[in-house]
Amino acid sequence: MEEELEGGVVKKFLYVNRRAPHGTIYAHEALEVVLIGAAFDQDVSLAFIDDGVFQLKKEQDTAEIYTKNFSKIYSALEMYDVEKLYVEKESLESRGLTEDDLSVDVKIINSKEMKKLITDSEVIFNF
Amino acid sequence: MEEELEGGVVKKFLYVNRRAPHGTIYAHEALEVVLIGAAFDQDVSLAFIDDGVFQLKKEQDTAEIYTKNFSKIYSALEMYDVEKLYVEKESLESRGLTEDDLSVDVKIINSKEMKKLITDSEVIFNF
Amino acid sequence: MLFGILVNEGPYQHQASDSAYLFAQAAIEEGHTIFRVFFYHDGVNNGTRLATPPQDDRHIPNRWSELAEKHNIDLVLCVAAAQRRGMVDPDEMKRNKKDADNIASKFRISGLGQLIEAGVQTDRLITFGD
Amino acid sequence: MLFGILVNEGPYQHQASDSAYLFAQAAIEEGHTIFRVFFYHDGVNNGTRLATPPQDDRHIPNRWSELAEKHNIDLVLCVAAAQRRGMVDPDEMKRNKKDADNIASKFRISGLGQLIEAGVQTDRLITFGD
Amino acid sequence: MLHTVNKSPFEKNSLETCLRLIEDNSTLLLIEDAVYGALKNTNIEEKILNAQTNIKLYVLGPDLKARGLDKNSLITNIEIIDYKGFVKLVAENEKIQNWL
Amino acid sequence: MLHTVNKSPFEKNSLETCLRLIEDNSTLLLIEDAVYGALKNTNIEEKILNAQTNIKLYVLGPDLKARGLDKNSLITNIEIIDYKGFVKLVAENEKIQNWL
Repeated sequence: MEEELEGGVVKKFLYVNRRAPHGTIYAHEALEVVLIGAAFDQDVSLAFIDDGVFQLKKEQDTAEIYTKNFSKIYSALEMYDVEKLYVEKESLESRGLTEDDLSVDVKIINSKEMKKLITDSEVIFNF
Repeated sequence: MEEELEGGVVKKFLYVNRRAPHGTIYAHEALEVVLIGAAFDQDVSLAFIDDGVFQLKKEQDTAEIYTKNFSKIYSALEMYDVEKLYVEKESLESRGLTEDDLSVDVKIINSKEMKKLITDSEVIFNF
Repeated sequence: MLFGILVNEGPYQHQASDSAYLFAQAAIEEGHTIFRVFFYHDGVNNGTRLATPPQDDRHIPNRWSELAEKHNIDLVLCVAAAQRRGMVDPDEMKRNKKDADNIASKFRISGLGQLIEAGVQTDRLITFGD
Repeated sequence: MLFGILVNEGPYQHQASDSAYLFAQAAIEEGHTIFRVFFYHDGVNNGTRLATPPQDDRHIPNRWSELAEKHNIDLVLCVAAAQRRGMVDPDEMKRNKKDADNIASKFRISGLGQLIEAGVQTDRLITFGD
Repeated sequence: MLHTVNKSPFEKNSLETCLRLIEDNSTLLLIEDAVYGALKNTNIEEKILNAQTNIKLYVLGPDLKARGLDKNSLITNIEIIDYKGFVKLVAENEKIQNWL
Repeated sequence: MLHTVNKSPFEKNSLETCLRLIEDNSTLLLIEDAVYGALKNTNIEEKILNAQTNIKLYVLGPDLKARGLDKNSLITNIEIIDYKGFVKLVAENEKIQNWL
């Protein structure tokens, strides 16, 4: 415990995104956490599960509902050194989506691999 | 339309309750609407569908979570002349409940009858 | 036609208030009248004048105030729901001995009877929530 | 052990804040330390001092204030979430030119870095939400 | 009668319950996250196709567009309308049921 | 690893997703409306029974009691704990995943 209270500790952070964008603010405000968190030099991964995969859908255009189109931020994550984006294959497929529908480069993994990603993480944020 | 603006109009009100109690406040605050609404001399029915059937479960005791035990109010509804309580059979059965589990007298109806109840209503409140 | 609108969620967290606003605006443009917008549950939080959303985002409470001002719409926060959640007008402030109020322009606090009345007196009552 | 708690929903509407409070209380009784309770999303609404729940009901914001007072717990409202939702402390009031503040005792407003820090510095971070 | 659903059918049971309790010849409008229910090739597509034999389906265009979807993403015979179309549906139908 | 779920499995997909993504030998605690998932004779009972072969199941007693349920309402081999038991599970398990 002593060690964890020091400044230089690096933990494996996992952000689990399970909600569709726009219907609620969770996806948008989760992204704000990821951006701030990027400054803390932790080992960061993002997981997109269930309706969370819809966050990455290409060509979102919120002009007609007058909300912020935060979907553009996903493609900017790389600049913040947030590069490990994982999408669960089963979630994607049951929603009729393919990799081509996504706006950013991600690694598509199956449930078994997602299970391991979760287990190997140290601090998990759920939004 | 003219007629509807007058004082004496009686409409068929239906309160549709689809949420479990305690996890959210919807069931509780819906009941507050029913109680206030009872003073307006409308034709009132309550429908319990999906997790809404859990609202009527006997022997709820919120002492250990320190919230209000509003479940007692359901059995007092009769005093407010709110007497038409309908529970969907399919919702009850898929949740492992029977009529004996319920705290108040209700009419248990099947989906087909519930469909008709909804269709025959004029103003529907959803909580 | 006379419409009543029920909003059951607060601003920003859920799309409910956005959808209700865009519906109200379109209804007015189509020549209908909004009898009342009733804010229940967390919906009462739409009536705050203390919000400062980012400059490039919509200002949900102000947008309601402006629509109400322009089209004379009755915006009602449920008093019981408002008390639980800390939405206060000058009267409630005095009554509950608070040191501040936070209600925005054109909103008023009143009882659930106003919702029932909207159900009785309008041609259509539509609900937006979670 | 050092615990961090994240609360993502406001008072009363969801059980999240109740569960988080009872968990925090039990953790303290078991000899653990609450490093911080971070309120995000609608969770910031837990920090209002303007709520007046019915007398026979629990007072969620006051209960947090009292627990924090007694056990020296850091209660942090996310500034960005608070701005969207109208939660204001005296500093924010000045900065955003508001005419009132509404924050309860022992709560403070700060940035999301405080949440990340809780993730890094605690032994366990637990989330309560919808 | 007009029914609206606003929840993703992959996350919540609102659409399923609506389809169980909606009368034939009713109108169903999908708004907010419920527009995902109109997507083709999903694991609920068949439920929608079955429903279409008895009810008329609409989706709210602005919500569809916000989510990066368009006509090509959808099951056939679903009509895309804007907020004015939404208002018209409410005016045309004497009663409304909102499945939240 | 400790997993918690707080949603009714009849309303939302949180429990289902948790069961899909939980490792064998993990601990699962049902709180808030998720306690309904521990009921016997439901249409999801079999999923729970299957899960029990690989994971250890707990429910939060205060939430159970609030909903009018007790040990007799539940599937067997589910342990009922109080908030102190909840804290102990969090302390005992190095990692936590909260399915909301």
